[in-house]
Amino acid sequence: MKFERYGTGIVKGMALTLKHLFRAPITVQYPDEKLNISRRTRGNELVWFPEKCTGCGTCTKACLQGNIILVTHRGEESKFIVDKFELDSGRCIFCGLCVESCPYNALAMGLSYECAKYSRKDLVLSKERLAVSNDHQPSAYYRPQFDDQLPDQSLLLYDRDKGGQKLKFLPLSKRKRGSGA
Amino acid sequence: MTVAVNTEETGKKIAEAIPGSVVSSEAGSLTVDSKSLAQVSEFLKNTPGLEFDYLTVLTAVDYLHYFEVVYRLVSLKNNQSLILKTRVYGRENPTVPSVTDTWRAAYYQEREIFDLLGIKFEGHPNLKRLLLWEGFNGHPLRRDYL
Amino acid sequence: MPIKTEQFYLNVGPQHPSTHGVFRLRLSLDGEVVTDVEPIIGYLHRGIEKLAESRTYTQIIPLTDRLDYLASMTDNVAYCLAVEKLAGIKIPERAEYIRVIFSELMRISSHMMAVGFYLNDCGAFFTPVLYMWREREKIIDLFDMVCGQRLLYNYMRVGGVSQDVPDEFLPAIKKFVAEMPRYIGEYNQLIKQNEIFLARSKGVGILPKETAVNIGASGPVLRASGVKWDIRKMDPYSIYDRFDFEVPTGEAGDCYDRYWVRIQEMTQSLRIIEQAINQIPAKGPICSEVPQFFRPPPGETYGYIEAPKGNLGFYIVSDGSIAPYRLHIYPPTLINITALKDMMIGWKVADLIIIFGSMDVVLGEIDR
Amino acid sequence: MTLLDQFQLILKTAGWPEWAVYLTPAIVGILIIIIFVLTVVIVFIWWERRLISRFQIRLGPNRCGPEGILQPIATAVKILLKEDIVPEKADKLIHFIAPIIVFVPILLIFAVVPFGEGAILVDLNVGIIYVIAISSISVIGIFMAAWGSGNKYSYISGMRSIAQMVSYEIPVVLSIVGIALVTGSFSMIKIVEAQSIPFILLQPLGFLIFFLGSLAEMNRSPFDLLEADSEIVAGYHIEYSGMKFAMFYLGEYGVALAYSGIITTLFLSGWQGPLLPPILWFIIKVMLVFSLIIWMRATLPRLRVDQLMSFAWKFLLPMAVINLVVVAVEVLVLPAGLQWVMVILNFGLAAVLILLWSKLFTLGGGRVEV
Repeated sequence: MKFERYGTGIVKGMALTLKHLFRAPITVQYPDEKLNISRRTRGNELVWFPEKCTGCGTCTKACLQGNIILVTHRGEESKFIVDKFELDSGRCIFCGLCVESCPYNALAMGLSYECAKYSRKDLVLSKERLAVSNDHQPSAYYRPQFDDQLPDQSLLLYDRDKGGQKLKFLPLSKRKRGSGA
Repeated sequence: MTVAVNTEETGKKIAEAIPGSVVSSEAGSLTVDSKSLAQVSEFLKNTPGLEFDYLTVLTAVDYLHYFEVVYRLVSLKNNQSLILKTRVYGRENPTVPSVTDTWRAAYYQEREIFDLLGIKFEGHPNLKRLLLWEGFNGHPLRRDYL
Repeated sequence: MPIKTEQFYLNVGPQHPSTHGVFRLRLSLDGEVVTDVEPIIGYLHRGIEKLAESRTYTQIIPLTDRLDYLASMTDNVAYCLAVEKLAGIKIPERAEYIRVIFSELMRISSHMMAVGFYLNDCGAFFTPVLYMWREREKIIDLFDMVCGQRLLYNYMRVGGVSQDVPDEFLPAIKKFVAEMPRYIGEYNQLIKQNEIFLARSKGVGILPKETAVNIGASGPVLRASGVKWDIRKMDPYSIYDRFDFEVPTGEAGDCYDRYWVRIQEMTQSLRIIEQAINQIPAKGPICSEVPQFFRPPPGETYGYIEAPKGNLGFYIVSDGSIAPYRLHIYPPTLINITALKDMMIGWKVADLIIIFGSMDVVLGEIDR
Repeated sequence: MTLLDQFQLILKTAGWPEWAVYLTPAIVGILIIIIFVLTVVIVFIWWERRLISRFQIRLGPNRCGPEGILQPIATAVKILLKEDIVPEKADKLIHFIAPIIVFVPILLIFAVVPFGEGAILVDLNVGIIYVIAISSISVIGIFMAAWGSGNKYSYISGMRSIAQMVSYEIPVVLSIVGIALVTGSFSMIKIVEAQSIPFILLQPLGFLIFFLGSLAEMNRSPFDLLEADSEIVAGYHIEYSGMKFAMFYLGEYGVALAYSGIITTLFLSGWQGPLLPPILWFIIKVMLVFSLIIWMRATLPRLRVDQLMSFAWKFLLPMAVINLVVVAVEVLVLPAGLQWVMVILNFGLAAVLILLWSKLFTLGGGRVEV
């Protein structure tokens, strides 16, 4: 191995790092600034629409973890009435196969991605927790009907373009410096 | 395009060179007797026109009354492939000759099969469990393992 | 009086910053010179092959995500191709193109990780990794846009892909393809001619051509040794015969060649993506009708693709039920590390790390 | 006359007893230096983390205090609160002493670093030789840490440290001799005062050798083989935690500060500079040198141990010897007023030598032979 370039390679590399010193940092400071996630995100907390669910159990068969517990009984006109619809989000792998398999659009993936809980019991989601609420919205994964309501994904690709799609940040809740959360 | 070689012709060639080695040569795969596997592999690697110098997948399937060890050979020179099979009977101590001398690609794959299916490869330089730990009881990929 | 010496054993791993996962190398050292190497694996064994025997064909797709977790998309493609081959399913034109685009994006992303961490192993303190992650994030954004997750995509389905790409996807990827060559140029400027890097990686860890073929190496490791063998070219699966691209090869088979082959492959992948964007049919079905619990005919098949790390194959035996009778995964990196002993003996500890780094090993795939 | 001498004089005239006249200024001076060094080290830690993250297009620590300036203090508190773990197989005494032996000599170096005009603890007439002698002691500390930990990674690190430190000492000393020839003194104050033209211009080759050598002495990239994160994890301080680790951590930045200060003193004309007060000039120059070191760390990969050794013995040492001879001849032949001629001559010489040696320098294919 001979040194034949007289150190020009090192100088080139150092010039590049120097150039990067004056570029904008790519860091997004997460709890303060939040990027918009994909509209199709397979997020935490499945959304379940009780009025659409017929209790057919396709989703339980589709789940490769065997994670969805569905208990029904026959009601009037021999329709299924769901007594229990439960899943343990600690065991869920967010593959989305249950949403894909549901023939009645009664299931959708959630939109949230902050899944930490203080105890394992909280991870088990019951019927009430799975229903739609203000902070529990469905994502457009396999459910294109929700697509329009959701904000555009912020793509890093369009970061510093002029006139293009800018980075969009979700509205900051009270920004506190140094609080970390 | 990697062409699968005509197994019947190849089977005939092998049968001529090593009598009694070919069990069947139906379309798609070539089944040889496990006892002559070492010779067959040498033959397949070194015969002009075949020259299977590149072993890709080596696996085994448990069909309950026998194990089938599958080799997929590729010739980089002639761009052709061959699926070679051999059967081994018995569940207690199934043994197949190792092909690591011919293709070192078999080194880890044979160890893995030994680990997960319990087929012994005679002549393997270092036949130890690969993925599971020493002293693990049983061979998980057998169909009767619960 | 003879000096009494004894063998110096060193365990590199299972927890070590440069083993790229839970991998263990048991070294015998003479000073700093490696005299013997014994790789010990299995720390990440999850029994995916056994799990697959009790899952339906669709349910196995999320499992394949967990093989090579830096290139989940190609794992999905390989598995789906194998099942389609087994069941004789034709997939729609548009789905084929989407698959090609995503495979190549995945290849770029995986090579970025490989090259970035290889340079990190050489001692460049995280700068190349972060520069490459900047672009990798953009690729992952595209994946996220289409399939809703950033690491374990679960996007391909038997018979096509799970969902059509959204409208903003094609403009975004066009922009990506347009700006990417500049960044590859930057990576080259950063380190390619750096004297220290050259001194560290040229001539180190040579894998001769004959050994590479004999141990069944594949992917960039095989090509760096000078064997022009790329399944996309030699045995085109899917629609790869429609694209014009080159297969970069190395000469010496050393660490530098493996690095350089990967960088060149990134450029070639961009070429393929560009052609695919131009040829992709505007509208059309993206998945052929396959029932959720479908039963392929009894038989067996071996489907294989050129994954970023090499020849990835799935050997599937079907007995006509909804679950495969046997699923075997042929992991390229497990085969590639057969050569570790040949490449490492006689080199120093520092070389050992970069030789291992240049192999681009992902333990999820080795241990399955 | 240094500031301390003046202080002594004041006390003497105030009629203090003789022992107090000598002791009080010394204690005050030592305290000031230790406080100054620790403060600057904390700033250095923050500066390195912020700057290297900007080289890597990140933000770096920015949560504690304005722009994250308090982050090193938070880190220090965290480190101090950690459990002090001593491995069972460690040589306990050596394991305990080693951090002290590493840290104390680094503080001792600052005794002869002139921070401003007269702002020096003691103006030794062998100042620079003292620096070389004292800084070599930390090698023993590092080796003790490596041995005492009883960890195989740290053994390797210890072996590397001995080889590296001993090899790089020689070119460093030889390049210093070149300066001593020009100034005619080893005293740090005299060296600074002699620099009407900074010695970086007068002796570019000497600067290069000294800079690279001191990079190796303070284990910074690309010579950070002792700590080689990706190879031997953290090298000699792999088994240290808590306060003992903090000593190594402070020592690492302390030695960086010390060598930046010495480079400033020897080659960048020390505290001298127009307009601004001397101490500010000194700090600015030290920061510049340290930023250059950070910049190199952000870009360069690491050398291998045999390449490191051949770089010292085959590249730096011959160049240092030639540099020394040339400077000696120049000092003899050229009259004192003609320093600008020397600048031109030496730049030409440096360029020719580097080109020539680049052609000749080989690393032997990277195989085992060193």
